[in-house]
Amino acid sequence: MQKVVFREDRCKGCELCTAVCPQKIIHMGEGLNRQGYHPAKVDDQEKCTSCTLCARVCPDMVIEVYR
Amino acid sequence: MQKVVFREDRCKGCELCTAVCPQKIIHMGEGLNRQGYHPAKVDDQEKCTSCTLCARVCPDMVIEVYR
Amino acid sequence: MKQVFGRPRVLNDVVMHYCPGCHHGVIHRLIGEVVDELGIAERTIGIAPVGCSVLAYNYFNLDFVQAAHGRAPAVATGIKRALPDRVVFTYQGDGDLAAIGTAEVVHAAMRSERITVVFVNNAVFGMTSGQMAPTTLVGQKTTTTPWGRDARVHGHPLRVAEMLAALYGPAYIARVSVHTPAQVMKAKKCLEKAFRTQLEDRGFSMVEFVSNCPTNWGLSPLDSVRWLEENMLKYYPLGEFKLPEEVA
Amino acid sequence: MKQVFGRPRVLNDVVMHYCPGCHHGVIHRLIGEVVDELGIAERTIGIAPVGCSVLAYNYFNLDFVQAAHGRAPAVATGIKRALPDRVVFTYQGDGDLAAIGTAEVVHAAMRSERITVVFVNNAVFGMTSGQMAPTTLVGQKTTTTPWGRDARVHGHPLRVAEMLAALYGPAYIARVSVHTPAQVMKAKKCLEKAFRTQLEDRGFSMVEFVSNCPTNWGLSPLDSVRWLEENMLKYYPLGEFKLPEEVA
Amino acid sequence: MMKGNEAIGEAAIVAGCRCFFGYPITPQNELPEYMARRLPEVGGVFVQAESEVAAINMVYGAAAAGARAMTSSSSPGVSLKQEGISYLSACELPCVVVNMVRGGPGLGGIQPAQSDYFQATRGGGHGDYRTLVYGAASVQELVDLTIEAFDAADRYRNPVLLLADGILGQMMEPAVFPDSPPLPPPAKPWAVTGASGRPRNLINSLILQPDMLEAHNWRLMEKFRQIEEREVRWEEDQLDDAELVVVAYGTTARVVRAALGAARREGLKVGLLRPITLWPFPAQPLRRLKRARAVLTVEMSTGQMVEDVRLAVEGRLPVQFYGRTGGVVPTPREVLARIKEIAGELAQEAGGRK
Amino acid sequence: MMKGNEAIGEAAIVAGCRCFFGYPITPQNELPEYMARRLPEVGGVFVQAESEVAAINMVYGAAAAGARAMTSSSSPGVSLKQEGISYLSACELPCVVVNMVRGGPGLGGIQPAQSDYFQATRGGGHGDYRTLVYGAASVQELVDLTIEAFDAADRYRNPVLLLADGILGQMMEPAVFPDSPPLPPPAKPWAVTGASGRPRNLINSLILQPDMLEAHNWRLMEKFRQIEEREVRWEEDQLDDAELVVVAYGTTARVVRAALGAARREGLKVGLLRPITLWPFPAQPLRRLKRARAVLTVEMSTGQMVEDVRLAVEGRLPVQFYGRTGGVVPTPREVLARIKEIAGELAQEAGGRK
Amino acid sequence: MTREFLLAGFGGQGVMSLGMVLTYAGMLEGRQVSWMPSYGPEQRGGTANCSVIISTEPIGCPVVTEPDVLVAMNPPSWERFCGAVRPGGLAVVNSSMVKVSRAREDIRLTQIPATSLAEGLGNLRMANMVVLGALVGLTGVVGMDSVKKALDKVFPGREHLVAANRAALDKGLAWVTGGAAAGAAG
Amino acid sequence: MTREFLLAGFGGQGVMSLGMVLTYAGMLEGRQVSWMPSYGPEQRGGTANCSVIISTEPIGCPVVTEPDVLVAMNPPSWERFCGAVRPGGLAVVNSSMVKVSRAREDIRLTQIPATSLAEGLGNLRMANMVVLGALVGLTGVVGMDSVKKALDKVFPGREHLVAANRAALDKGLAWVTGGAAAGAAG
Ligand SMILES: Cc1ncc(C[n+]2csc(CCOP(=O)(O)OP(=O)(O)O)c2C)c(N)n1
Ligand SMILES: Cc1ncc(C[n+]2csc(CCOP(=O)(O)OP(=O)(O)O)c2C)c(N)n1
Ligand code: SF4
Ligand code: SF4
Ligand code: SF4
Ligand code: SF4
Ligand code: SF4
Ligand code: SF4
Ligand SMILES: [Mg+2]
Ligand SMILES: [Mg+2]
Repeated sequence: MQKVVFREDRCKGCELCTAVCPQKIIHMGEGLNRQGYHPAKVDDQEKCTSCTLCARVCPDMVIEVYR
Repeated sequence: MQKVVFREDRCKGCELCTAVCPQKIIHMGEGLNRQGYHPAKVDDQEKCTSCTLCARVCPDMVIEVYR
Repeated sequence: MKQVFGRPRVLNDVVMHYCPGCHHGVIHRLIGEVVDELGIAERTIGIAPVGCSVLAYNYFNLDFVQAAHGRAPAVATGIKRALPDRVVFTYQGDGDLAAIGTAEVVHAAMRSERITVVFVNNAVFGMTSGQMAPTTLVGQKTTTTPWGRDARVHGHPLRVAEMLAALYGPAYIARVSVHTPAQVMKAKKCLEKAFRTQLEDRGFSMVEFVSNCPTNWGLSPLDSVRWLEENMLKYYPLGEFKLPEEVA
Repeated sequence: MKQVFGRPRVLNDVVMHYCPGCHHGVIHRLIGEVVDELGIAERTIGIAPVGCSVLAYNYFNLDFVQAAHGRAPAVATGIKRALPDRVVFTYQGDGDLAAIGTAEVVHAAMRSERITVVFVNNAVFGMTSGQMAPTTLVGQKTTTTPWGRDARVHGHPLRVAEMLAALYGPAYIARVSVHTPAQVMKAKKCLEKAFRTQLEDRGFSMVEFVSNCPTNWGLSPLDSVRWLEENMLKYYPLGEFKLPEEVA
Repeated sequence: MMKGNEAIGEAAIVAGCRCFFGYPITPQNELPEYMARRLPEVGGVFVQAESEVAAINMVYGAAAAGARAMTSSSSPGVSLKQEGISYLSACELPCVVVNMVRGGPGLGGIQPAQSDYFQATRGGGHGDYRTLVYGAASVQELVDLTIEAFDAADRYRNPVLLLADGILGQMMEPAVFPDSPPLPPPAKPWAVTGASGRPRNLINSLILQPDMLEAHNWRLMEKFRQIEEREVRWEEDQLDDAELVVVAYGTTARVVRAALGAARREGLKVGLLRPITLWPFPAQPLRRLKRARAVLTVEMSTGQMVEDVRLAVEGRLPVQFYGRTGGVVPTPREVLARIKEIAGELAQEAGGRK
Repeated sequence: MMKGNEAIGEAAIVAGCRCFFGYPITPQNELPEYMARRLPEVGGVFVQAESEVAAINMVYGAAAAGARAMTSSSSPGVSLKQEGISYLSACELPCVVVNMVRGGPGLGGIQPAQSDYFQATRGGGHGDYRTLVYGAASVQELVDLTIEAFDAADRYRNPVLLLADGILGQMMEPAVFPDSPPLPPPAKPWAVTGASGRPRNLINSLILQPDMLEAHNWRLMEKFRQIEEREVRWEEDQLDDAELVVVAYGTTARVVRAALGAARREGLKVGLLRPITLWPFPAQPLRRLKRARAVLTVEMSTGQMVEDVRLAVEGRLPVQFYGRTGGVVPTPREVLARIKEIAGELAQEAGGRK
Repeated sequence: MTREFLLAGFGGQGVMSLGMVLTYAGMLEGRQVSWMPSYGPEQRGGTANCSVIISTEPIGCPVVTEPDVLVAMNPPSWERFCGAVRPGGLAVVNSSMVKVSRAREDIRLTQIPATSLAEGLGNLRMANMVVLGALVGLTGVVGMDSVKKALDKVFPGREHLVAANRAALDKGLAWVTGGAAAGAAG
Repeated sequence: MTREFLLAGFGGQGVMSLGMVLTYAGMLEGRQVSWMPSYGPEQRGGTANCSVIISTEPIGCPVVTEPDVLVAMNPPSWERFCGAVRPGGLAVVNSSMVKVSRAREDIRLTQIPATSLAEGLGNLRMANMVVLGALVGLTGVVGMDSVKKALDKVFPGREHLVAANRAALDKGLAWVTGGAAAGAAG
């Protein structure tokens, strides 16, 4: 199950989320999304603690967090 | 000799000077001046100490003080 | 599993036009969360004057008024006086509130208008592409201070929270930032207090957000956050500058 | 015997239009004395915006500019920037400076414009016959507050000296009165400091005069002085709020 | 009997205005002062704004919230409201703006003038917009037109201007007040009142796409065309047989009317056209004149409305102008003299032709 | 080659302008930004004011002090300057005000428009005053007219407006700058510079006595009459044999000129009158047309200059109007279509008459 | 028939309410009326004046510049306006304060010691009503009944004031009609 | 003769300076020229475009809506403007980024892998000059000499940049004229 869901097409690739994740599991994807940005991603959902920090600093409401 | 000179036609009869004279020698005249006000007067020039207090509060620069 | 974080209900599910990493988006979300939590969406009216956030009306599912540059506090006064039981907030940039709109915000504060001002201080005119704002830091380069703001020529930046806190009128004044998750949480608390100040009829409330403008600062979003922390926060200390007196 | 007190040279020997007992006259004289004593008459430019003192230009034998209501600090900025070695002062009422002209004075202060603002706070719009000013005291009756200023509706009065002193920009801010000879002397000292601040290029200076308006207060001149002392001075404490830092 | 300024205030209250935002300026102070006393009595709101700019934007807010809202000022203060009026028109917000015109330009004086005609009728603000403009000539008409102004503002969702001057504002004349407005204020489903039980409302004039802004502008223009068609108002006085037609509004029209009596007594065929709406300007009566041989425009300005007169007659008749300005009110005697002069010229011409 | 906005700035510096006071607004930001960089290099002063109101009043101060001073803005910002412009004119202070007009009313858009024509030519501010208004149609003309504007402002001691739009402000075209203004700035013995060695000077527009204010106003009017007489400027393009005369200024005139070529190639007798001064409006060339049978006014507005065209032709010719607004720039193709339509009607008429 | 009045005096002399009562009286008699104060900073100078027009026709400009009737309550008013009275017109002067120096041949002049008469009634502030009473007698433009009714309009609910005013009106009327009425009032 | 260009791409792709160099070149050849960027908030979206007109006659409106020549440096530009090209006109597409899907029959289409070619020159940012070189070859509207002189105007004092730009221009020209010049440049 996904603890953090990134709506990739909404991401603007600002990287703000990557800097605040205590688990350091957020990285920027390779491809470009519809808006032309490299979207942020979490592959390693296991490691996510659902701490919501990433979602709190994301300016574009890309991230939903589940627990 | 006059220690305080009141330019009576400039006086607007506001009485501010009367309240500050430590010698209490300023009084309002009976007649009306050109502007239609009862002008302030000092008859008892002797008593005047040339302290300038009256002149300092007069808004209309009516009063000249000599020593 | 249940959702522990998501989009506030009152925000429309649309792409916002802000640049990548711009804090306007975070601040929008916080307003959304507070409005949701206070349950006031159906009686809240927002006012967006000119600035990058002029299109804010597209993002909030609230009655909204677009206002002339700087005049949002006057417009808010008109609305609030006509409809005293509604919740009225303005969303203003530093060009808008601290330059052309100085008189309007000072007087709304003086009158203790029961409105909430959300003030986004990014030290620059964002929408018009990066001119000096009253809040631009000394030394900061902008398109109208090509050699950096010079205190001798342009003066020292305006600290709005401090200035308004010097007045009798306002009930709640705080300065917050959203550059870390912890600050985001604090900011939300302050914003909620500001709205509560209005709801409890205690007077004028303002929350100043020390914000960023990666585009016109010429920095990446992450660098802009660092720059904000190292420069902006020194001159613009965070905190609560005025709290409503307890109602007797 | 020699004259120890008389009309300042720079003041024209004409009847002023002010009402009996109005402090505007005293304040004019103090400016005259300071300009005379500093020997700056030939390089001083005065600015009179709208208010009872709009005709001030008739009383000073100085280059003068009549300015739009509230805009004197902007006009002063234009003059001073064009002619930096001249001495520029504005003479503004509380309607002019604290209502319509709020933004202009705040920003001139912020920019540290090298100008001197003479601010005459008589708690009322004098010229237009007695409407509420931002500085009208709570409870004070005016033609637009027929039941007295109500803090809930109109807010608490604006303390301009305190507000501007909260800014970084201004170099000298003082509040004085001229309701006793002793205060007149103190006021003159402060006014001189304000002009010196400008002459020494230290920044923006303002002297707020707590003044009277017997006509619109509906009091005799003597009663107006008493009312000023008992009411105005409580809310508007006299003193120096900001002094120029010593130039290094 | 009531002062004109106060009569406007009472009429506004009759019309259901409960929000007034003002800033002092002579010669209209009695109006905000009246509202400061009266509005609280009827549950209304009076705010003395920090400036005219703030006042018009408070009106904008209150109008957006669905209230009948009003502001008043005099010439310099009205100049400061131009951006706001442009916004109100762009956002289709109804309101009433009173200008008790005084001598200008600049600070000028405080005596009566009509030199803000251009500003009022051509939109002193930016962009393609118009405002309905009434020019009143008596205290009673101030009452009637104030009530009508609120009505028209709501009908067209547009600001309406009421022009008068210090004479009309300060004078007392008998005036009758109706008990209620002729029509109840309409519902305003577009107003921002909190999006409760309906989709949210938006008041906005930012339209970045040129084609959409253009469509908006033409839609506004269509509304203005309707106003031109339906709202134009004037009064005629002995136009039928008039060889000389005098055009004048407001205070000036009162003066001309006084001169007219004297002229008629001397056998001169003179008539008066008194525009009541300044925009839309009553061109119609000038276009269908049959016996007129000349038009004389009298204004308290150096010549502003005379352009509208010229536009109306399109060269078919000579258009003369007589103006006093700076606060000087023309006397019936001067106007009569001018009328006689022109009548003389016309007679000579006619003689010459024979 | 230079952007229009920057070219205005450089031209102002050539003209001796050393004081610029501005406030950001699209689409004129390149001008204040240029001045912020350039003025300090030449010992001048750039101040970013706290608002447009403050900016025009800083101009007022600097102009009073004898400096060549300038401000610029775009439509909503220019509305805010109206009180100030009225004061400047009343006090006879020279200055240059640039309006890079954008779509309105209200906040509107930022694309090119000509919908502030009324405001500019009729005095959006209060009182009897006028301002010389230039409408530029190329970057070179922005340069030339800016220099001329300073000159005329000083000559008549009155504000001068320069109107253009975002296209002219943003575009680059070759432009040649003179080394110095044609005339040196005149001495200004009236300026407030400190009353040293002369009687004091006073800049003032408060005149409480109506008769004195009236005298002042008529004196100003006499000056404005002189401006009308001496300063009216226009460009004619193939008017001599034109049966259809198109009137257009600024960007629109460029578009019309492109259409004109095509129309002529199709044998249509069309000419262009391009007003360079919008006030005073060039009525003369329209009054002495010989072969014209119709006039077409093309504007980026819903119809403003067309009133001046009507005033000029006074009903002697039919006046048609073609307008785009809200930021839409008409294309040569649309204009050509309209020209053909009218030409068709004229031909039919002529046919019918035969 | 149009009668134009210019009423002038010091701020406290009540010329404004004099004008207002006169105007209301005209209105009560079914005439067209207007009342117009001078306004603006000239008030600050101390003198005040108002224009009243009573007419059978619609009223043009309410500002009276060439009065049929001038009331001058104090010296500056007389100085300023005596020349403006229409030839054949009437000037009523408060002779308690105004010494008429230059006389005009072409107007009627009535000197009435209004302030002294009012003083006699125990209230200096009634001088204005004394003059109004005189005006009724001198001009007949309105009847005394209407004037007395008008008082209620101008001072609604202030009974004692109305009574005092009525007495002053009678005194003024009596003074110009030759004492009979004055005796009656006494 | 009038040639209208519309040059579009991402913010960083240098379409503005492409246009400016082209415009200067036209000016140096004595033609009437204009350059006009799109402006306003649409810039924030990421794409930018500018209009260039080179003509023997005075230029009307500098905004090109129906270009004779379109340069599309990225996909959104192609999507947005391909339909606007005048029938018989030319579209030059940066095929490194744009996949041309819908083809138009009535225009000429040149696909040039400008980004890759620039990469080959060691500087991605030279893609714009590669395209300009190609335009010289394809349209002949201005000569390569003028273009190279124009470089000095647009980048005054930045010698190294000018050299790199020249190389890119040559590469673009060579690419469209069939490799000979490219060989010479290599
Ligand atoms: C009267 C007026 N003046 C100027 C402008 C142009 N303008 C639009 S937004 C803005 C300032 C934007 O800065 P800020 O308020 O700090 O908001 P930000 O974009 O930085 O969030 C200006 C000057 C305008 N729209 N109206
Ligand atoms: C734009 C504008 N608005 C309003 C006025 C009218 N006005 C003249 S003076 C004044 C206020 C006077 O009060 P203040 O500044 O306190 O001076 P005071 O007369 O009390 O000394 C006002 C509102 C004006 N002249 N111009
Ligand atoms: S919720 Fe916390 S742990 Fe999970 S990705 Fe976000 S920041 Fe990292
Ligand atoms: S903070 Fe949001 S927008 Fe920025 S990179 Fe992360 S998910 Fe994307
Ligand atoms: S100088 Fe002093 S003592 Fe003399 S009259 Fe004045 S206050 Fe009194
Ligand atoms: S203070 Fe001056 S004006 Fe007042 S009474 Fe004394 S002398 Fe006269
Ligand atoms: S310009 Fe600055 S403030 Fe505006 S959206 Fe972009 S980053 Fe945010
Ligand atoms: S009205 Fe008041 S402030 Fe004005 S002169 Fe009179 S007393 Fe002084
Ligand atoms: Mg900002
Ligand atoms: Mg005051």
